[in-house]
Amino acid sequence: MPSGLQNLDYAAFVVLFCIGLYMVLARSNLVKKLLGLNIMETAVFAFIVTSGMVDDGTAPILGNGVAGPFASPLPHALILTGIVVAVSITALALALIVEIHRQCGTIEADELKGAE
Amino acid sequence: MALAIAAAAVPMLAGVMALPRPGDPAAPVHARVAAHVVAHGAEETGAENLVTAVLLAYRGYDTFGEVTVMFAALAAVMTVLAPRPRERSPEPADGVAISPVVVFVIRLLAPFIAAFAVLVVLRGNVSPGGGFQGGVMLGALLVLLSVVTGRGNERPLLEPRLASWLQAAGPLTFTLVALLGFATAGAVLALPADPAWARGAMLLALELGIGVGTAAIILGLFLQMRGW
Amino acid sequence: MEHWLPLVAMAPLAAAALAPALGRGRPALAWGLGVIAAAWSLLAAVLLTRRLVLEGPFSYAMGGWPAPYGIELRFDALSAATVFVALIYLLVLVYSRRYAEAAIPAHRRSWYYSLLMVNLGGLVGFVCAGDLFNLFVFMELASVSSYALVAAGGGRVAALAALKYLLAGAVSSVLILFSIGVLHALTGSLNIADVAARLAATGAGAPAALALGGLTAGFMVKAALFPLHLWLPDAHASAPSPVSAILSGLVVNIGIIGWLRILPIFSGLETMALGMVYEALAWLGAVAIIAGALAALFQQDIKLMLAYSTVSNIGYIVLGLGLAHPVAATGATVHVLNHALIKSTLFLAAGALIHQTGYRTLHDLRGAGRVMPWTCLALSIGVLAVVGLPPTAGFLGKWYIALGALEAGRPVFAVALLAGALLIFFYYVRILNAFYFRAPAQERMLSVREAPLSMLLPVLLLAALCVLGGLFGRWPIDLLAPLVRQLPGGG
Amino acid sequence: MEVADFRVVLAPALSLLCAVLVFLLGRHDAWRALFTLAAAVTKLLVILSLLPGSLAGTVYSYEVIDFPPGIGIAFRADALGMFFALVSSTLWVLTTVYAIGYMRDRHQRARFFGFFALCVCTTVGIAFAANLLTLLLFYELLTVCTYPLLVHDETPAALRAGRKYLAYTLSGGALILLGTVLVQHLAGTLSFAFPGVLSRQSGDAMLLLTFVALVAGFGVKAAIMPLHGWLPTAMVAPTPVSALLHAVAVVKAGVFGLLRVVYNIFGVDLLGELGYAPWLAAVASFTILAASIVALAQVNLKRRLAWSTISQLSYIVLGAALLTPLAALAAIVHIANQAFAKITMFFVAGAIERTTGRTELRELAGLGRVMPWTMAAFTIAALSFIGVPLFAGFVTKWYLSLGALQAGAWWFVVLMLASALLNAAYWLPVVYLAWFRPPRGLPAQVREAGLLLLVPTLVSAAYVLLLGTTTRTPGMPFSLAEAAVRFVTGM
Repeated sequence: MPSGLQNLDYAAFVVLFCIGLYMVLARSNLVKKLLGLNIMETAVFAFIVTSGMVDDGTAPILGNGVAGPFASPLPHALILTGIVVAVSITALALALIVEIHRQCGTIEADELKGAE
Repeated sequence: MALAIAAAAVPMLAGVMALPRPGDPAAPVHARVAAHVVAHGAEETGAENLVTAVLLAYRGYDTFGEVTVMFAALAAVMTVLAPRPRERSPEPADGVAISPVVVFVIRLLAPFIAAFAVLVVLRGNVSPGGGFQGGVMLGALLVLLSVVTGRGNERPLLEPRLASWLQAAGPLTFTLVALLGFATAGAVLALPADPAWARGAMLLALELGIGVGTAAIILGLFLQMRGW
Repeated sequence: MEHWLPLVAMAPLAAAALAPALGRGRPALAWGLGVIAAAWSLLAAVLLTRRLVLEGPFSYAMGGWPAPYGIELRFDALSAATVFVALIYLLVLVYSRRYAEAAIPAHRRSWYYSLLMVNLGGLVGFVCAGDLFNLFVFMELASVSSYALVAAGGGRVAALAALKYLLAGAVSSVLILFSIGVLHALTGSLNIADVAARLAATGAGAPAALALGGLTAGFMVKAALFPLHLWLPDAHASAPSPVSAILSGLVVNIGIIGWLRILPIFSGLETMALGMVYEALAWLGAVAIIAGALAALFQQDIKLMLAYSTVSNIGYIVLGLGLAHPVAATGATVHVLNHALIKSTLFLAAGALIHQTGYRTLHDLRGAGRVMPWTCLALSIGVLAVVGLPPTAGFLGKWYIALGALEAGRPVFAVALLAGALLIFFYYVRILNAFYFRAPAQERMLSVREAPLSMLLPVLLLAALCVLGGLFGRWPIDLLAPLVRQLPGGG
Repeated sequence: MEVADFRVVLAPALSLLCAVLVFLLGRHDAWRALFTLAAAVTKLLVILSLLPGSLAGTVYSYEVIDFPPGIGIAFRADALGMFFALVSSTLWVLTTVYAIGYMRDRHQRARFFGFFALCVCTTVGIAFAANLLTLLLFYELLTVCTYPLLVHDETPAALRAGRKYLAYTLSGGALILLGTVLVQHLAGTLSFAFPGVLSRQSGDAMLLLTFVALVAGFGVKAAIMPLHGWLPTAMVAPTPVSALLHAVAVVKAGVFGLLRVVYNIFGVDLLGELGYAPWLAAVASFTILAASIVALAQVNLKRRLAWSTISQLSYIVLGAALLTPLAALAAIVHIANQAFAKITMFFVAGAIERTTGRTELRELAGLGRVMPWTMAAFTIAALSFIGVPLFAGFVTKWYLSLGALQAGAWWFVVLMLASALLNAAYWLPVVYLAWFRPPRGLPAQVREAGLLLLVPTLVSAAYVLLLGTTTRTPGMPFSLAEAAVRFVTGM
């Protein structure tokens, strides 16, 4: 099994993921919850892209004269789709927050809890 | 709360640590699919940019789903927020008045931004970029223009009727290309091998479809917020 | 023939894109497009299932690219659920025509139908996906449209419930994506069969266990298993009734079907991790049954009651799966299908009641039995089915899970299951009592007419299906037998 | 030998058809009365046509649907089933005539008669059930059908009684489901077989759990002492319902279920080995004595009838628990004796209530002079309960004592005497009051009960006499009971 230390960047993504999770769960302002969600998504995207990296590899674009090990194109394609999905969810969440603000006048989850 | 999340983090850390080292060429990530795509991607799909090859050819179905997700986001926002046609606010939103300097600079730069965006969309096959990236740029530009020229208020940049067709451009082009691929190459979303130009043309059509679709959706989202 | 497979999912999505454009001024056109798309999916699903029955599971390489490189769609016993999905969708769409006219403002209606079709496409695509990332994309399609559909009816509670649902769903999606990333890093490919083979070969330990944990947690949030179900009651109760029927009947099953789909990947994993997951699921399922039933006892709003009963029924399914015994697994898989039928009957009937009378609490709905006899008849049949009286569809699931619990040597689960069934009946007796044996509390109830035909026919048809699904339970069971065999512990 | 015969299904199907017709066309009384009567008579004829065959030992069976694969809903009319079906269908004819008279000016008659017919359809279904699952199916349906009858008056008291009734019977139903699952698990099959399906090697703990679950489940409806709470409060229902519930359908279904469990699931010799039977006998004897004592203290006529039913039912349970052929004969015969005697008394109670509006025992003074025929029937039934020779009750006590002696338990004979005395203690004062005391405060114009009420009362009283005297003549219910015993215990 590879020694513990060299997957440091994976560890960083996990920490980022947990920070995002904490924001979603602990913060009461709905927009901050959404920010936490985006942080979690970015952490996962970064993790997947890094898993496709290869030592001193170049971008997987075949031009004339470009050689050397290519980074794996698959994670990059996955992340493009992932980003679009994340954008869509954020757009919908913001729309809902606007709707909640218009209906309840506040976007603090604690106050809203009573209003239900 | 923090304790609970820390407790959740520990197994994640343990699992992630045991993963093969990122970057070492012997890792399984590069062995299977990636190796095949790198080796045969170009001649099988006709696109030098392998990421686009994966996106539009090998995993074209995912991208179809993804374009529909974006359309669904627009539909979702419309279902939640679309105001009634009658009460659309004709008077301009209470934004800050835009200084003529900004207006002049934007109008000056607009064509160049547009050109670059179109370039990114069309060159998606051979160089970094593609439908989504170009589409977003185009959308952003259109939004900027709507704000700057004040066209957003009395008459939207895009008539609603035309807008709804353009917004559906993404999924529709994909369906057409899929059926075309089915007719010519015998499998849904397949790229015909025989006429070399046909494959390039279909990829291009997909890129354009996605680009226009994305731009229209972003403009639609903005206009909708302003009440169109 | 198998070329129909990708078209089953693409057709509704294309129709969804067309709906707003065509239905600009006339939402009826968008509705028509929706019905055509649903009918097309149903027809294709029936043909595909017939082929499945005749020639066994088959798969389809999208774009002609061979399996590990391109995306492979897999149509096996699990994806036979498309028939149920398409059928229920067709009926819900027919039902929602009159309902939407009252509940959804005119200018948003064509978008509402477009979202419904996106949801249908997402569900069908999800069920037939044979590729991990494709599974994720179609799950997102179905989820995004569900979040918005909850808020489609407008109103303060709906918007808040939709946001809570969105946050819970998004967190679970991110977790699932993370696990898919881990599996990709481990094996290099995304095709489920391929990943399973390579994982068995390399036999990785900790990362595979992490991926299993992440996927299970993610899917169980989607399925609203007990501790993670807090978003479900408000979302399903405040959504418009046709949407609640789809949410409770179909979208909730994403978690279960997804989990069943990824299970073979981890069959190679050493039994300790897998055994622990099963044990946890069995216990959570048992607790969910009791908690869901208890929570429903104290509800006044009829749709909240039905939502909590969904939590309880998901508990049954998860308990059945958690027992890792072929008989219990048969019960669980059959209950997935039957529960979809039963829950959509109940929600549509309740929706018709609310649509006609405007009241939602049991106290106000008293005497509905006399005024709307046919709707209440369908609701009563649904009630008997959800309780699991023998001739109805609900009985099959409970019978096999209880039997499986005993055969697996865990009588305590059988007792928990039956206690749950008893609790469920008590709060349904309150419904029947209110409808038939109480004088109307609101005088307006006397002037209420029966639901319109376009809402009544789907409800009655679904009620009939609940009973027929029970009586002719043999076909779904034989259909699901191959799936159950390859589940771990499969006899 | 086994003969496949459609008539076995025709009998329950007939009353189902009648119920549907009544629900649909029940508006005008004439039609409705015609349907119910026609169905009742034809059903009796169908069952009578089966009688000669079953006397000769042939068993008619018919597999309806292979519902949960491998078990299926199937009917099998063996001698025991035939006996119970015969008793319940004859009584249904009488009760229908009586109900038409009794319910003339009551509200919601269509609903009443619809569920009335459904009840008997399920009772005959229970009688002809071929396996424990079909028995459970009709058992649960019986609960669902009797509930609307019980709460027919829709008064708060009726609803409370209904809720209590459901609470008891549904927990019973859940226990039976648990028992059924256990039997399927232990024995692999559910169909009733002689001598019994279970065998010793499946471990005593599981067997005990199965026995307790099944006996407690059926015991609820058989009103064994700790589980009898619902019966006295269910007196609030209209008299024909009490007559049907407490003499024919519900309680007999419970006792019949117990007989099936003792004879066809466990089997006489296995129970002998396991040693559970004495416990059941003890509970039954306790119920006989305690219920009779409580009956003494009752003031209302119908409540005294209820307690007397509880005590009488335990005769049958005691007969089954003694495990000897003669005791079995007594148990089976007592089903008929108790049914006819009890229904006569209920008819009398209803007639008195309709004509004089009195329900308290004190107010019955002097009714003998005013309503001679009704009170004559009452006296015959009372004498039968006390066990005076030439009346039906005596036959049961006689064979029960012989059975007890055969089992070597002499103290049961003492019990028989004690219960006879107790019966005398609470019936004779009423008879004395009715005949030998002057009527107090009776309105002048009170005449004999209407013909529609009187005729069924007299016919059932005649039956009580008939059963008491003609034990030897062939073709009479007694010989069928003997055939049943031969079949059940292989005498």
